[in-house]
Amino acid sequence: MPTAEPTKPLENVRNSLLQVIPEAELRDRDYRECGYHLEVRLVMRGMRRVAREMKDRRFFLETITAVDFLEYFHLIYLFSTYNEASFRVMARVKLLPEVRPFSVWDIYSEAIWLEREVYDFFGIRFQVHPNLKRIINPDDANYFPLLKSFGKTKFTTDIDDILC
Amino acid sequence: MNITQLPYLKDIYAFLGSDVTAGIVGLLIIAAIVPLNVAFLVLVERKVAGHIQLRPGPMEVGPHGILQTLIDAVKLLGKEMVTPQSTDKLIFFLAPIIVVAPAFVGFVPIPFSPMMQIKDVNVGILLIFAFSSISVISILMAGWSSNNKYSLIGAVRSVAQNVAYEIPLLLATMSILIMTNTFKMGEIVQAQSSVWFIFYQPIAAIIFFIATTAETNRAPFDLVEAESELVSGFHTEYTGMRFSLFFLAEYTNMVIAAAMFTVLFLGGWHGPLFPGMIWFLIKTYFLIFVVMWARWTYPRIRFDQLMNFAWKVLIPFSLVNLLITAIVLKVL
Amino acid sequence: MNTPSSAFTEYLTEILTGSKSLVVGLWITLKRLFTRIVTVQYPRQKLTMTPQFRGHIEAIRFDDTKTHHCVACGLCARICPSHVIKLQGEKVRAGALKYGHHYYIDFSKCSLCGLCVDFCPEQTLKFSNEYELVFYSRWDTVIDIMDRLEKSR
Amino acid sequence: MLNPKTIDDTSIDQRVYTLNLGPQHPSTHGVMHLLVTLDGEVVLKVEPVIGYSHRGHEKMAENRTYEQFLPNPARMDYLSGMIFNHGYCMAVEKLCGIEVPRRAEYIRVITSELNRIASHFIGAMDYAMGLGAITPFLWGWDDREHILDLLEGITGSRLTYSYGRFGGVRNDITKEFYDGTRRFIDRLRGRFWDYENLINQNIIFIKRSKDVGVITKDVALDYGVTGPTLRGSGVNYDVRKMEPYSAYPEFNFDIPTREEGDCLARYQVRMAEMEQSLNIIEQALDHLPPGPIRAKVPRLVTPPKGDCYCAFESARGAVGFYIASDGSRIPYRIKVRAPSFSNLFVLTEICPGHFLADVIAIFGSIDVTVPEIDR
Repeated sequence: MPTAEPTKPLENVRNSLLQVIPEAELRDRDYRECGYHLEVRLVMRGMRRVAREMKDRRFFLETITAVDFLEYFHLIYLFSTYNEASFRVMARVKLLPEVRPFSVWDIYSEAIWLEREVYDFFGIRFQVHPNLKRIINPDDANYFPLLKSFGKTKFTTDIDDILC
Repeated sequence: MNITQLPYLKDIYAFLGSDVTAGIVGLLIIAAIVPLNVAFLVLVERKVAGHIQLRPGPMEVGPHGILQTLIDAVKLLGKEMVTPQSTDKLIFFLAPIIVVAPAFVGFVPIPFSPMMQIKDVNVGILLIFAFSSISVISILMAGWSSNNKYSLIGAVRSVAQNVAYEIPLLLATMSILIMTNTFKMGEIVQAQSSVWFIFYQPIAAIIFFIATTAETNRAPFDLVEAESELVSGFHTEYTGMRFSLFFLAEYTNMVIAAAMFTVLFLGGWHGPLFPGMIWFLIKTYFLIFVVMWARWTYPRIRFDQLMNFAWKVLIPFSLVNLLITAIVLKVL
Repeated sequence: MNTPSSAFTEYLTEILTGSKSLVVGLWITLKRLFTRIVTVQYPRQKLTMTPQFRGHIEAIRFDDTKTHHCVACGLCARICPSHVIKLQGEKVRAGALKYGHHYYIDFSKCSLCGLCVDFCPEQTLKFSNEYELVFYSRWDTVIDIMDRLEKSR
Repeated sequence: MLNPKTIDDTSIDQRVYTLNLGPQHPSTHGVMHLLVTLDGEVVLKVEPVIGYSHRGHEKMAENRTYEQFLPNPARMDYLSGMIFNHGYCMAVEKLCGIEVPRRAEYIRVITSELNRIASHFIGAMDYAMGLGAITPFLWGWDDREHILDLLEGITGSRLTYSYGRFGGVRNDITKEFYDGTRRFIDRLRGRFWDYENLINQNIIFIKRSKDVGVITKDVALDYGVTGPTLRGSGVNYDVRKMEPYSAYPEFNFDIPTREEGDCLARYQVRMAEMEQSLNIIEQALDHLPPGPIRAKVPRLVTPPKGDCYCAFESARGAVGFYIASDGSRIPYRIKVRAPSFSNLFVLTEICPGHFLADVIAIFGSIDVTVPEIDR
């Protein structure tokens, strides 16, 4: 059974990412268990440098999403590639609620709408975004539906509860 | 005492035999038959569409749904005629009237058989062309007065399309006219008693057919009401009987176009066995069937391609055709 | 390739191939015009439902007890994603299992996922083959399937 | 194609107008709203407005167990419900480490591919209808009907199947399904000639589609385009090949690609993919292994703490389920990467300069489903 296990490209990406953002914490992940190969952990900033590096390496931005942990967010960027040696890189940015992350819309045009969606559901306001307004919820909505504080949902406060 | 010798009765007879009477009676007959004919054609269209698309079409009202369009007409008559607030009320009101009137007049010079003709006007062909051009104005009026962007786009398209396609239409007709030297439709048919003109003028016939399809806004040239882009085109805002008047005009124009094609190219009433009237109707309805068949086969053409087709293909070909016809006629 | 003559040939070829494609298209639709229609004239003709068809749920009558086996455990009500199941049962005698008396399902909100059928420990639920479900009121869509079972007797 | 940048800026304010295509419009596939800025019939700007059919699936997921979320994925992309269901089950199985029996994997592949054909029928024929050819659309429905009948025979439902279960599938396939699928494959292979000649060779169709809405590779990368829309631009990216999942590595199939990147290429890719799907189904039916159809899985799955991303290929592109679990029976967060969402916004890049009629064509050729975008 052919596996989607990367060999050389993973090393290259890891090395160049380490050069670009030395403060990042890089972790190899088991693809079969969690579906991505490399996890880049960042705190508050650095997503633009990651995005720039991934764009240069011809990765496409699969999605941007967030997970609410009440005291902070995880802003998640997923990059994948069209090439034969397909593998997936996840950039996970820890974000305090009041912090405004930088938009990557000028690197990936798709991010304009993905970031609008993240804003729409989590209230994360991106800086220098050209058109940061509601996209799916009503324009006059005063709530952010995917926050754990909205509606009746359970929440986890433990930091490593979800991340093994 | 012979009643016919009464002096005033003579006048009455003269009056009854005159053109005026023939015109009035003919128009009354037209006014009675045309809506029924349209109802029939709509049914045929729906049946053709249905069977091409592997479904039976209307089946509920009457056996095989033959009363469906009559019921639809009754329904449309009973509907409220909504005039949206921001329309230009007068023009909005006038447009459906103006679209129907010329369609009716178009029947006047058409020879259904040697006897069945209201008036063999000596400019018969020109009369039909002249009146059919009026429908463009009414479409523009409808589109403009509706104060709806879709309607306006449809109306503007309609004008450009009609202007472009009248030229090859007239040029193709011209090829016939220089062969017959007459505008009278009856005489054109007489001239085809031995050989139909479609065999002399196949290219002109094709051009005429395409151009009339475009003139009557039928698919694949139905950009005016292209429902996948313009919702319903120029009659988006029309409801009830006003809407059905546009419908009536569309189908009546189709009948006139097919009848003209029959007169010009298919030898009118000529044909073996059956009386002339039957032959004329067979030919006309067959052409209408072809138009419907094409509608359910082809995608819609795009606006710039429509214009390119008229100016780059149809007009050059019809010009060349006319030239060749003129030269051949001169040489022979 | 850009000489006038070749451009003219191209122009003519395009017209010819185009016309041919149009004629072929007409031929294909003409063939279909005379093939059999495939639609079913619904109120007069009806299709037979497959045995797997998922209508609303129904209680199965078993031969041994001549009735259903519902013990009113409420597992189906808890697993239902739309919370449309309400059921009631009581113990016939002390120490025995409960017996389901009423089993209401609001069919208008059911998403037909089949989880209740899967989760039923007594396997006394199945899908009905009924598809002509028309009601005058929203409240009519609340069906008591035990009642239906009684009536179907 | 006209270049909107050449239009004189001074007069433009008086000439441009906006047109609301939708949310109620015959060819916007549901409640999609395109705000089009036009100069005459030339498009200057397109802005998709979405959210009309938002139902909050992602929030719903945080309120119910993994099983209870099973009916939801099919309702996101209603045209490829089976594939979404398959993908969601795969994601949870990945999270829990459940091993699926081979027979179940084969059945999932067969049903998913049948569903893909059905979806491509809608996609391709709806594009033809956007161009005004209504007849092929209804013929496509006729062929699709056979697929729905087949799937109804084993799943009991026609659109939102809810057929997959964690660790397998609900029902085993029947003899009727097996024979019916064989017959359907033969029948459909015979029908491609008609579609090819009625639509693909038609001069009007070609004129309407060729060089319309060209998506280059760079634009595709920029917008994260996937699926047939991407493969029409000459990139042979298909999750089924790139990250083989389920039983796909055991089958022999090609990824059809076209280099042109226009509407015609996307249409051709869809039609070619249908043939490839038939190949996959045929191979799967030939080598259908015996055995159980469902692994031994507890009634309510309880995944360990952790997260996983599971990518799979729906009829519209690469879908991904990102599931974060806190070790309970209820997911902490489920994020769906919807391919239509990414594909849709390419419109803003490629539409300007085309005619109004082309917007409909491009929109149809990208083949989005609105509920998937809004979720």
